[in-house]
Amino acid sequence: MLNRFANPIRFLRLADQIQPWAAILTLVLFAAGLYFALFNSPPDYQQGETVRIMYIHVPSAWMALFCYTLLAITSGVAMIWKHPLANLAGRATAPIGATFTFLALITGSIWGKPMWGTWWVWDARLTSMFILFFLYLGYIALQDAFDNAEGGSKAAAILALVGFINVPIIKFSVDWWNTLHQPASVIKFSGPAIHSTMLTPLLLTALAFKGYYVWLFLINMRGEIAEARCRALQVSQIQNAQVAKVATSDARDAHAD
Amino acid sequence: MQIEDKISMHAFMEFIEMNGHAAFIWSSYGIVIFVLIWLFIVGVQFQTKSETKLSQLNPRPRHRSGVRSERKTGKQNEA
Amino acid sequence: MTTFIEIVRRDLRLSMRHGMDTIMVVMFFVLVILLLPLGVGPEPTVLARISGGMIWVSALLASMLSVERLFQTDYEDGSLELLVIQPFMLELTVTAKVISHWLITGLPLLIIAPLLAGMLHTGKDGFAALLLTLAVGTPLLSLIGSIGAALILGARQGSILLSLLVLPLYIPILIFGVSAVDAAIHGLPWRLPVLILGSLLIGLAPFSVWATAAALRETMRR
Amino acid sequence: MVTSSSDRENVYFASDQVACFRGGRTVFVGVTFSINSGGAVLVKGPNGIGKSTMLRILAGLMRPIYGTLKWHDHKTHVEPEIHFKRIHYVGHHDPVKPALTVIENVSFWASLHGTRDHVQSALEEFDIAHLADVPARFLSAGQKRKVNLTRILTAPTRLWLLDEPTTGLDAATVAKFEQCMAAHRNSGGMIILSTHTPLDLPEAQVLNLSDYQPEAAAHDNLY
Repeated sequence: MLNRFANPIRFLRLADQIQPWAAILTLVLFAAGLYFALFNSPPDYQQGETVRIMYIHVPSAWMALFCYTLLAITSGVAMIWKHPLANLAGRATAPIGATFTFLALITGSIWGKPMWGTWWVWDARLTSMFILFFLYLGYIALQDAFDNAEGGSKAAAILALVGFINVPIIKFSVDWWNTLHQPASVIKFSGPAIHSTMLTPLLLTALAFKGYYVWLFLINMRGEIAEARCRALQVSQIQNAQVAKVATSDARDAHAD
Repeated sequence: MQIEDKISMHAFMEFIEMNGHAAFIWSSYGIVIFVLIWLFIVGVQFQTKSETKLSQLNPRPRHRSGVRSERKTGKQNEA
Repeated sequence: MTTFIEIVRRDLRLSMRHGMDTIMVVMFFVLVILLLPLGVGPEPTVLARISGGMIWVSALLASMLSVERLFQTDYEDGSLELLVIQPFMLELTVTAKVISHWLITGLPLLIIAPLLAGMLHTGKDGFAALLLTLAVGTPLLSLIGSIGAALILGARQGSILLSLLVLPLYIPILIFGVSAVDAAIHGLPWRLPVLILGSLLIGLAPFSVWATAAALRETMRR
Repeated sequence: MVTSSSDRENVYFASDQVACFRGGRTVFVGVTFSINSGGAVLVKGPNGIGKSTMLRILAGLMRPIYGTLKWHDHKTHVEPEIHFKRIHYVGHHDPVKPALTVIENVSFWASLHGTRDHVQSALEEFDIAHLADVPARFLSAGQKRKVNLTRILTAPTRLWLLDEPTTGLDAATVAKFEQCMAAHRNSGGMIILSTHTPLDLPEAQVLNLSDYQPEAAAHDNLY
C-alpha cells in the first residue's frame, strides 16, 4: 500500500542510464561550441570580437528561463498530484537556474562594457533578467525557511507558480518602461538578423548547457532523495525508540505486579 | 622553419589578443566555465555527503548503481 | 454574504480598537517622503520630476510592511485554523481579509497622497493621475502582498523573506503607476497605463486569492 | 482493533484505512473505525503518536495520504464546505481576540455558522455571562478556554472534534462540560476527542493509535 508513493528506486535506475549519456553529450557539445564560438566564427562587423561573449550570454539567459519554466512545471505537478519527487525536482532545479541567471547577468555586463561603455545598462532584457534572479532567490530562500522540508517545498511550489504567471507581466512592463525612458537601445540586436555562422555556436552552447542541466539535475536529485530518506529515517528511529521505551516500561510494570 | 613559427606565433598572439577586447572575452568565458565547474562540484559533494549520511543511518544494502549486485551477494554469503 | 461582512467588520473593529495599524502605515509613508528632499535637495524642479516615482515607491513599501501582519495574529492564536474549516469557501475569507487590509492601510495612503504630492510640488494635473493609479494600484498591492503574507507564516525571518518574495511581483504595478503619473505631469495622454493597471487588477485578483487560499491550506498541513 | 459492530445504514461517520504522512514519516496506517449518532470515540496513545494529527485529519485540516473519510458514504474531502458545516473543532489554541469583548468573540464565530440567537444561552451554560462585556485580554487561560468551548455550543453541529478540551479547566467546569457532552450525544450528536485528564465518556469506543503504527520496513521504500 505504501509504495503508492513514487518509488525512488525506479527513478534512480533511470538516472543511472541517463547520467553517463548526459555527461558525454555535455562535454562533446561544449567543446564543439567553444571551438565554433572562439575559433571558427568571424568577428561581427559592428562589435568585432566582443560578439563572442554573446555565444555564452544568450544561452545562459535561455537556460535561466528554461529552468524557471521547469520549476513552475514541477511545482504544478507537486501541487496537483502531490508527487513527492516533484518537490525534490524543484529543489534540485532552482540552484542551477539561479546560477545560469547570475551568469547571464555577469556576461551581460561584461559584454556591455566594450559595447556601451558602462558595466551596467538598464536595458530591458538585463533588467528583467535581474528581476528573474530575485524570483529565484525568493524560491530558494522560502524553501529553507521552514523547519520541516516538506512544508518549505510546498510553499515554494506556490511561489513558483505565482512567479511563473507574473514573469510575462514583468517582461511586458519592463519593455514598456524601457521604451518610455530610452527610445532605442544603441545596438538594435534583433534575433533573426543573427548571421548563420553565428547560429551554430549559439545552438551548440545552448544544447551543451541543457546537457549540463540534465547531468547536474540528476546528481542533485540523488542528493535530495538521500537527504529526504535521512530525514524520514531519523524521525522514524526517534519514533521507534519512543515506542520501544513505552513497551519496556509496560513490560517492567507487568513484571513488577 | 623560423618564419612559420613566427607567423603561427603571431597568429596565436593575435588570436589571444582579440584585437583589444581580450580581457572581456576571456574573462567572461573564464567566469562561466569556473562557475559551472564550481556548481558541479557543489552538487557532487552534496550528493556524496547525504548518501554517506544515509548509509550510516540505514546500513542495509542501498541501491548503488553497479555496486548493488556484488553488495547483495556479499550479504547473502555472510548471512 | 453576511459571513463576508462579518469578517470585514471584525477586522475593522480589531484595527479600530488598536488604531495603530493605520497610523503606522501613514507615518511610514510620510516619513519616507520627508527623507526625499533632505536627500535630494529641496529645489522644486528636481522634486517635481521625481515626485511621482517617489510617492509610488513609498506607498508600495508602506503597503508591503503592513501586509506582513495580515494573517500573522490569526495564525498565532489559532483563529486561522478555524477559518480554514468554516462552512464557506476559504477564498471568501481571504477576499474579506484583503479588503479589510486595503480599507485599513490602502485607503489612508490614498487620502494622504495628494497632500504629499503638493509638498513635492507635483504639477496640478498630476494629482488626478496619482489618485487614480493609487486607487487602482493599492488593492493590487494588497492582493499580491497577501500571497507573500500567507507563504511566510511560520517561517524564520518572515519580514525579510516577505520583501524578497513580494517586491519582484510589485514591479509591474510600480512601472505602470509611475508612468501614468509622469505622463500626466508632462501633459501627455496617461489613460493607457491606468487601463493596463486596471486590467492587471481584474486579471490578478482571482489568481492571487486562489494562491493565498492554497498557501493557507498548506500552512495548516505543515 | 476497534470493532465496528454498529449496523451499516445509520453509520454517520466512518474512517477507512486512513494513513497519515507528515514531517517526512508515516504517522499511522490503516486506521478504520465508524461512529453513529450518539456515539463517542476516545483517541488514546502516548505523546507524539499522532492524536492531534488524527483529529486534524478528521476535521479536514489535513488530507490523509491514503484511505477515506466518509459521512453517510459520501467522501468528506469531495465537498469540504459541507463537511465543515457538520463539525466543530477545538484545537490546542483558543481563538480569542484580546481586543474584542467575550460576547463579540463568541458571536463572531457563531455568525460564521449562521446563528446568532444561541449566544446568550451558551454564555449562561458555561456561567461566563457576567464576563460578556469584558475585553478578552483580562481573561485567564481557563476563562479563554471556556469562551472557546462556548463557541461550539452556539451553533449545533453533528460532530465535535475535541483535542484535549479540558486542559486548564477547573473541576466544576469539567463536570459542566461533561453534562454538555452528554446532552450533545443524547440529541444525536457525536464526539471524537483525545484527552490526558480523566473524562467521563460513557460507552465510548477506544481508538488506540499505538495499534496503527507502521512497521519499520514500511519506511524503506517511502522515498
